Amino acid sequence: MQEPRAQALLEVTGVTVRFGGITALDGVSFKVMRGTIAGLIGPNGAGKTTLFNCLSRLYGFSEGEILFEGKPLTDTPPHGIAALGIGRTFQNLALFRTMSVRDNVMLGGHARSASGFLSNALRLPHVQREERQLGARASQVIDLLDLQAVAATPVADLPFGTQKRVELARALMSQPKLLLLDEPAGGLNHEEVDGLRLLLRRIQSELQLTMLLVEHHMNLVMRVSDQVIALDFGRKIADGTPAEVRENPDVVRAYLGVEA
Amino acid sequence: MDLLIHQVLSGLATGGIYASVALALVMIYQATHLVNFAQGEIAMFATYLAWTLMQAGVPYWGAFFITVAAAFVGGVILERVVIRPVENGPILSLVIVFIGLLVIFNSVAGWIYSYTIKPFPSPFPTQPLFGNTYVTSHELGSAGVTLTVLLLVFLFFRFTPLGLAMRAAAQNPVSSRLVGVRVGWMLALGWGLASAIGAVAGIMVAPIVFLEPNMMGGILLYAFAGALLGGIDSPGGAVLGGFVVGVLENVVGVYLGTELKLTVALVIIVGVLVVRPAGLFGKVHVARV
Amino acid sequence: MDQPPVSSVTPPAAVPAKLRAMGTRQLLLLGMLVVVACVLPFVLGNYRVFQLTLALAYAIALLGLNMLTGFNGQISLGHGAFYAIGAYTAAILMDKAGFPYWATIPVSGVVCLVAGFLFGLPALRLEGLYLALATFALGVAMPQILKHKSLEHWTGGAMGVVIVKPDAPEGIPLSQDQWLYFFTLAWALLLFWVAWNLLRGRVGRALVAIRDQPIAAQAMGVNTAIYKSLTFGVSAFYTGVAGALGAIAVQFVAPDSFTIFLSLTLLIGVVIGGLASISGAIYGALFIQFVPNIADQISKAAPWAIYGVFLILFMYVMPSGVAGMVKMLRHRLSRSK
Amino acid sequence: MSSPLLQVRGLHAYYGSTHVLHGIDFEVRQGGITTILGANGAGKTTTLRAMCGMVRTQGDIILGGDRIDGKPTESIVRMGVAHVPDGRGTFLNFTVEENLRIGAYTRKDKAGVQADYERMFNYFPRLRERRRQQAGTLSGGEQQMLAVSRALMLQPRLLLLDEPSFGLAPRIVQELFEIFREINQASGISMLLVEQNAALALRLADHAYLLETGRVVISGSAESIRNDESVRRSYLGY
Amino acid sequence: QAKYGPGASAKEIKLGQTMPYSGPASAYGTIGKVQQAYFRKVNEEGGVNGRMINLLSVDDGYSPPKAVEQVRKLVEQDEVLALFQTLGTPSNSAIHKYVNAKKVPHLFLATGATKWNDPKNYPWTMGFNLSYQTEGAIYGRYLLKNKPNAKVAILYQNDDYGKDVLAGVKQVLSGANAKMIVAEATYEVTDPTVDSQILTLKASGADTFINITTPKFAAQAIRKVYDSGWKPLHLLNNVGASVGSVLTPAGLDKSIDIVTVQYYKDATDPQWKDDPAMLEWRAFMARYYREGNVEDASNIYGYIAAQAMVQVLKQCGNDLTRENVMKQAANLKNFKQSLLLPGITLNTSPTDFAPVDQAQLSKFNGKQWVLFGDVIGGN
Ligand SMILES: Nc1ncnc2c1ncn2[C@@H]1O[C@H](COP(=O)(O)OP(=O)(O)OP(=O)(O)O)[C@@H](O)[C@H]1O
Ligand SMILES: Nc1ncnc2c1ncn2[C@@H]1O[C@H](COP(=O)(O)OP(=O)(O)OP(=O)(O)O)[C@@H](O)[C@H]1O
Ligand SMILES: [Mg+2]
Ligand SMILES: [Mg+2]
Repeated sequence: MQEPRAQALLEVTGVTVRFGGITALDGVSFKVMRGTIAGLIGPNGAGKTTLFNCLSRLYGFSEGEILFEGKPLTDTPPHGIAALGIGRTFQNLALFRTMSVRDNVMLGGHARSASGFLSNALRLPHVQREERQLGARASQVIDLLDLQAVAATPVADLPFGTQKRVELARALMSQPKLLLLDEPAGGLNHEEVDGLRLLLRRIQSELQLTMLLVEHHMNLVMRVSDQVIALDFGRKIADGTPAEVRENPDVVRAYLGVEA
Repeated sequence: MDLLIHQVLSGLATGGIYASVALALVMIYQATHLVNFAQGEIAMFATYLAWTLMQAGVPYWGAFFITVAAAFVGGVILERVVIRPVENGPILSLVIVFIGLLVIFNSVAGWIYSYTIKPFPSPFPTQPLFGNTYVTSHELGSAGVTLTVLLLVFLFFRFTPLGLAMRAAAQNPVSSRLVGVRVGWMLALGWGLASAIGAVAGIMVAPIVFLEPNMMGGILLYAFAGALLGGIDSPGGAVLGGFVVGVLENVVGVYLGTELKLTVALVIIVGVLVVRPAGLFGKVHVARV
Repeated sequence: MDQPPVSSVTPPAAVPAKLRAMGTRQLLLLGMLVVVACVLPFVLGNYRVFQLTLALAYAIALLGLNMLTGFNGQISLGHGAFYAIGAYTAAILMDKAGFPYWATIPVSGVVCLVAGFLFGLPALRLEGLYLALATFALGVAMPQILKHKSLEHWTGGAMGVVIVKPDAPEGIPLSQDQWLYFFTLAWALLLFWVAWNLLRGRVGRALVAIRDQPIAAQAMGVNTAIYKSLTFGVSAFYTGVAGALGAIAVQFVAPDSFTIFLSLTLLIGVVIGGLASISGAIYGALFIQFVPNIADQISKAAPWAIYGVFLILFMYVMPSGVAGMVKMLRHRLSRSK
Repeated sequence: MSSPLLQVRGLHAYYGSTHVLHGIDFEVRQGGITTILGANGAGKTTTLRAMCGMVRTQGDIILGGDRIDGKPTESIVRMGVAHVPDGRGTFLNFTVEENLRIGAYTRKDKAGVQADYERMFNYFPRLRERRRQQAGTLSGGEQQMLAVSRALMLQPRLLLLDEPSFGLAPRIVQELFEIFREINQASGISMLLVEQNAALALRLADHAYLLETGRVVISGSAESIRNDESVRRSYLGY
Repeated sequence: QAKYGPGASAKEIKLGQTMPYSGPASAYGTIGKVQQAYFRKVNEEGGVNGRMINLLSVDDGYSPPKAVEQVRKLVEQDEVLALFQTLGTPSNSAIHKYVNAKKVPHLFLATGATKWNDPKNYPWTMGFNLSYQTEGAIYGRYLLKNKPNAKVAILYQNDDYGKDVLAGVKQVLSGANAKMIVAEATYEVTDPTVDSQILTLKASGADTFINITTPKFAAQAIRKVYDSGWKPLHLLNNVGASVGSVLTPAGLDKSIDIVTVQYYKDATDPQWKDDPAMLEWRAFMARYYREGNVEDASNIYGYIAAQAMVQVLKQCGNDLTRENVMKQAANLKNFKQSLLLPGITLNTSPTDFAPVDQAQLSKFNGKQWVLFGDVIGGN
C-alpha cells in the first residue's frame, strides 16, 4: 500500500562544503520526490555542481547528510553510486575521448553488469550473454538520442552539442533512478532545447526517472520542472514550483536579472 | 655522533649534485611537462666540451661560459631539429626519443673521449675551508652555484612574462597560441635553458665524481627522485629534494648497510610520495569536473 | 521528436552484427600467421628458433606491459623487475625444488600477479611522473635485491642460477629448441587470446575509460582502485610468464640479466610496437629482439648510437608505433577502394 | 560604407580528411559585429577556428587587407585577433590572475594592462574574489567569465566569440552582452560571434549568417535575418 | 696433412667473442677492439702458419641472455673454431654449460672468477686473468705476514668481481684471523661517489684499507681517504691501480705508499716509458688502433691475451681441430710475453686452466710503482 505522503527519493539536509576559505555549500537542505523533475538554479559559483559532486561522492562534505531512498550516501564509495541508481552528466564534459560513442555508452552500463577479470579473460558464456544484452541496450539508447550516425566515431571528433548527448546517453545506460543533469542544454539552439525538453519528459515518464536538473536555460527549467530550487552563495534562497521561484525577489535579483 | 655529522655533511655534498641536476629537470618540466631522461647525458657531453676547451688552453671561466652558451644553443637546436617532428606525438613516443638521445650521447662520448676517467678542475681553492675535513671548498662552492642558479630560475618563472609564457606553453599549447605565445620557441627555449643549467651542473659535478661518459647515469635517478620529492613544479622544492635524497642515502647506508641503501632510500622516497602525491613543495593541482 | 519507446527491460533477441568480433578476413590472416609460426622452426636453424623463442617471450611481456601502460594509462619504467621475478621463480623452482619446467610457468605468473597487485596498491596514489619514478625505482632496485645476501641461498647472488633445458617429451621428434619454441608459442597463443578477450569486453572498456577520464569512469561505477591494481597484477602476470619462458630458453638467470635497461627495452618495445594495440606486442618484440643486432653490425664503435638513431627515426616515421602505422595503411587502403 | 575588417571567400576547412566547411563567404565590418547561426555540428566552431589557423583550410581569409590564411595561430593572434574558444581554454593550473596576465602576453603597455586588469574585475566581480584561486577549480560559469576576460586582455582588433554565454547565469549573460556592446562602441573592436542564444546575438549584431552543414544558407543584416521565417522557428522560438 | 675443425681452413681461422660494446659496461669494449686490431696486424704480417685470423666480435650489451644468443650464433651459424675472451662473469656463466656441451673451446675468458679453472667438469673452458680470489688471497697473506694485528676495512663493488676478491681475502683471514676485518662496505657501479662508504669505514677505527674498486671509484676512494685525514695501510686492487687513469686523477701525492698486486706493465707508469715492449705496443697502438686510449689498461690486457691466443694457434700447427686447440691451450709452457712483468710467464696444463697465476706486489712512491718481494704464485 502506498504511504500517504509521497516518499522523497533524495533528501539533502544541511550539507556544507568548504574549500579553504570558500564556502561552496552552506547548510543546503531540500527534498526531491520520486518521479519528479527538480530544477536547480543559481548564479555562477552558487554551488550547484558542487552539490552534484557531493551526490556522486566526489567531494566529501563537512556537515549535513544526504539520504537516497532513505539511506545515507556516505556508506557508499564513489564507484558504488551508479549501482545505487544515481547517474549523472558532467558540466564540462567528461567523456572517454579516445573511445567510440558506442563504447562510451556501453561503459555507462558498467554498473549494471557484473562480469569480472577472470570470466572476461576466458569469455565465458555468461560474459557473452551480458555483452549482447548491454550491446542491445546501448543500441536502443543510441537510437533514442539519435546518435546512430556517429556510433563508431571517437567522441573527441564530435561537435560539442553531440558530445553532450553522448553524455546523456551514457548516463541513461546505467538505468538510474535519479538522473543528475548538469547543463544538458549547453550549446543547443532553440529548437534543439525544445527537443531536449520533450525528451526529458518522455524519459522521465517512461523510465519512471527522477531528475535533478542544473540549467541556466530558464525556458527549459521552468517548463520541464515540477519543482525548482535556487541557490546563491551556497545557500538555498528559494524552493517551490517554477512559478513561485520565478517570482521570488531574491531569485530575480541574484540570478535572473531585470527582464527574465 | 661524529660519524653522523660527517655523513650528513657528505650527504649534503652529494645532495648538491642531485640538486643541480634536479633543477635542470624542473626547468625542462616547466617548459614541456616532461622529464627528459637525456638531461644527464646532455650535461655530461657539455662537460666534455668544457674539458676540451680547457685542454686547448682556454682559461676556466672562459671555458665555463662558452660551454654554458653552447649548451643553450645546442639545447635549442636539439629541440628544433630532433624533438620537433614528434612534438605533437604521444608522450611515450617522446620518452622513447629521450631514451634514444640518452644512448646516443652516452655512446658517442665514449667513442670520442673513451671511457677512462678524467680529472676536471675546480674553480674553488683546493685547501679545505677553515681547515676542516668535513666538506671540501669545491663542494661548498658548487652548492653556492646551485643556489644561485636556483635563485635565477625562481626569478625567471616568477617575475618574467617569458617565464609565464613558458609554463603556459607546457600546460596548454592550444590556448597559449591563442594568446600569442610562440609555443615552439618556448619549448626550444626551455630545452636551451635546461641544457645550460645541465652544463653548469655537469661542470660542478665533474670535479667530484670525475669526468667519464657514465658519470651522470646514477645521478639522474637520484635527481629525478629529488625533483619529485620536492615537487616537480617547484625549483626550490627540487633543490631541497636533492639535498634530502643525498643525506637520506648516506644515513640509510650507515644504519642499514650499503648493500640496500639505494633500495631503502627509494622506498622511503616513494613512501613519502604516496602520502604526499605532489611532493613536499609541489602545488596540488586539483582536477575537478 | 518521435523516437521508439524506451524500455529498460531485456532487449529483443535480434542484436546488431557483432561489431567487435573478428571479420573472416582477419581470422584467415590470423590462421595463416599461426601456420607460418608453426612451420618456421622446421626451416630455420636451431639458433634462429631460439631467437624466435625469445621474441615470443618478449611479445608476451610486451602485451602485459601494454595492458598496463597502453590501455590503462599507468606508465611503468620498471617492468623488467617482474620479468626478473618470473625468471627467478622458474629458475629456483627448477633448481632448488625440482619442479618440472612446465609447472614453473603458471607459478611464476601467479607470483608476479601477487607482486604486481601488491605494488599496484600503493602506486594507486601516484600518477604520471610519480608513478614513473616509483616503477623506475623498482626496476633499478631489483638487481640489488636479487643479489642481496639474505636471498643468496635461493638466487645464487651475483652468480645467478643455471638451469637445464628441457627435452621434448618422449616420442615427439623435436630438438630442444624446437620443442621450447612450440611450448612458448602455445603460451603466447593462449595469453594473446586471453588478452583479446579481456580487452574487448567490459573489463577492457573500463581500463581505457580509466585512462581517458578516471573521474567519469568512477561515476559510471568502475572501481578504479581495484581495476588499476588488478591490471597491474595481470600485467605483471604476463611479464612474469614471459620471464620464466625466457629464463628456460636462456638456461640461466643472473642479476645482470635484469638491469634497468631491460625495463626500458620493454617500454621501447611497447611504444614501437604500438600503444594500446594487441598486435603491437609482436612488432615490438621483433624490434627489441633483432634491431640491436643490426645496430651492432653497423658499428662496433658506437652500436648504442646507431640504436638510438633507429629509435628516433622510428618515432618520426611511426609516432604511434608499427601497429598505428599498419592501421592507418589499412584505413587508407580500404578508403581508396 | 567602411571596408571590411575581415573578409572570407570560398573557405573550406578539414579535420584530417573530413571536409567540414564547403566554401563559405562572409565578412565582418570594421567596428561591426557579425554573428553566425547554425545547428549543432553545422561548422560554427570550425569557422572560428579557421579564422586563427587552428584547422587546415583552403580559400582566402583577409584581415585588414592582409591574407592570414595559412599563417600560424600565434602570428594571427599577434595581428590582433582574440579568440574565446569553445571549451574555454582555461589554463587550469594557473591562478585567475596568471590567466589574465598571460592573456596580455603580447602587450607592451604595462600601465594599460594594469588598467584592463581592474576593468575585468569590475566586469566580473566574481573573478576578483577568486583572483588567487587555481583556475581549474572555478565553477563552469566562472571559467567562462575568465575566458572572455582573458581574450579582452589582448586588446584585439577582432574578437572571435564561440558561445560566450555558455554556462552563464541569465543575469550575467545580459551583463556580458552589455559589455560587448560597450566595448564595441567605445573601442571599436569588431566581433565575430557564434551564439546559441540567437535572440541576443541578433540584437547585438549588425550582420548574420546561417550555416548548415558547412554551407552558408542565409545571410543578411541582423534585422532581416530576425524576420526570416525559418530562423524564427529554429532559433528564436516564435 | 692438415686437419680442420669447424671454422678453420687453409686460409682462415675463425674465432668468436662477445663484448659489451653497448650497455653499462661499454668501457670494456675496447678489449675487443684492440684484439681485432692486433689480429689485423698479425694478418698483415702473414697470419698464423699462413692462415688469417678472423675474429667475429659481437655485442652482448653485458646482458647474459644476449650473450647466449650471440654465442649460439657464433657457434651454430658462423661455426667459429673457438671462442676467445668473451667478457664478463655473468655472460660467461650463461654460456658455460652450452659451450661445453657443444665442445667448443671457450678460451681465455676476460673475467677473473676462479670457476673457469675447472678442467675436470668443464674441459672446454679456460680463464685467463689472475683470478680475483688469488689476488684477494695475496692481500690477505701480505697482511698476515706484515701486519698481523691489522684492523681491516674493506670496500668492494657489489657484484661477482668484488665478492670474488673479498672471498680471496677472507679465505686467508679466516678462523681466528677473521676478527681482523672490522668493517665492510659495498657500492654499486651506479653510485655517484663512494665518499659516504669511506667515512663509514674510517669511523670503524680500521688502520688498514683494502680497496676493491674499479678505476673511477678507486680514484674517488684514494682522494677521500686522504682528504678525510684517514691514514691506513692502503691495499688497492689491480683493476684500479693504473697510474695514468686512477692515481693521477686522484692525486699522485695522495697515492703515496699504496700497495697493489701486478702482473703486467702499466702503460702510464713512467718506469716503463722506454721499455722496448712498451715502445712496441705504443707503435702498434699508433698504427692499428689510433682511436684507442693508451692510458687505458684494458688495451694492454687485451693485447696480451691476443698474443696468448696467437701462441696457441701457432702451437696447433696444421691440426686446427677444436680438440687440438684445447689441447694446445692447455699446453702453454712458460710463455713469455714482454708486457708481463719480468719473471711472470703464462703456464697451463691439462690440470691447470689458469694461464696467469703469478703476480708481484708493488708500492707506489709518488711517481711510479716499485716492485718488491718475489713473484708470488705459480704451481
Ligand atoms: N576544488 C575546489 N577548490 C576551490 N574552490 C572550489 C572548488 N570547487 C568549487 N569551488 C568553488 O566553489 C564555488 C561553487 O562552485 P560550483 O562549481 O559548484 O558552482 P556552480 O553553481 O556549478 O556554478 P556554474 O553555474 O558556474 O557552473 C565556486 O565559486 C568555485 O570557485
Ligand atoms: N577534431 C575533429 N575531428 C574530426 N571532425 C571534427 C572535429 N571537430 C569537429 N568535427 C566535425 O566537424 C563538424 C563541425 O563541427 P563544429 O564543431 O564546427 O560544429 P558547431 O557548429 O560548432 O557545433 P556545436 O554547436 O555543437 O558547437 C562536425 O560534423 C564534427 O563532427
Ligand atoms: Mg556548475
Ligand atoms: Mg561549436
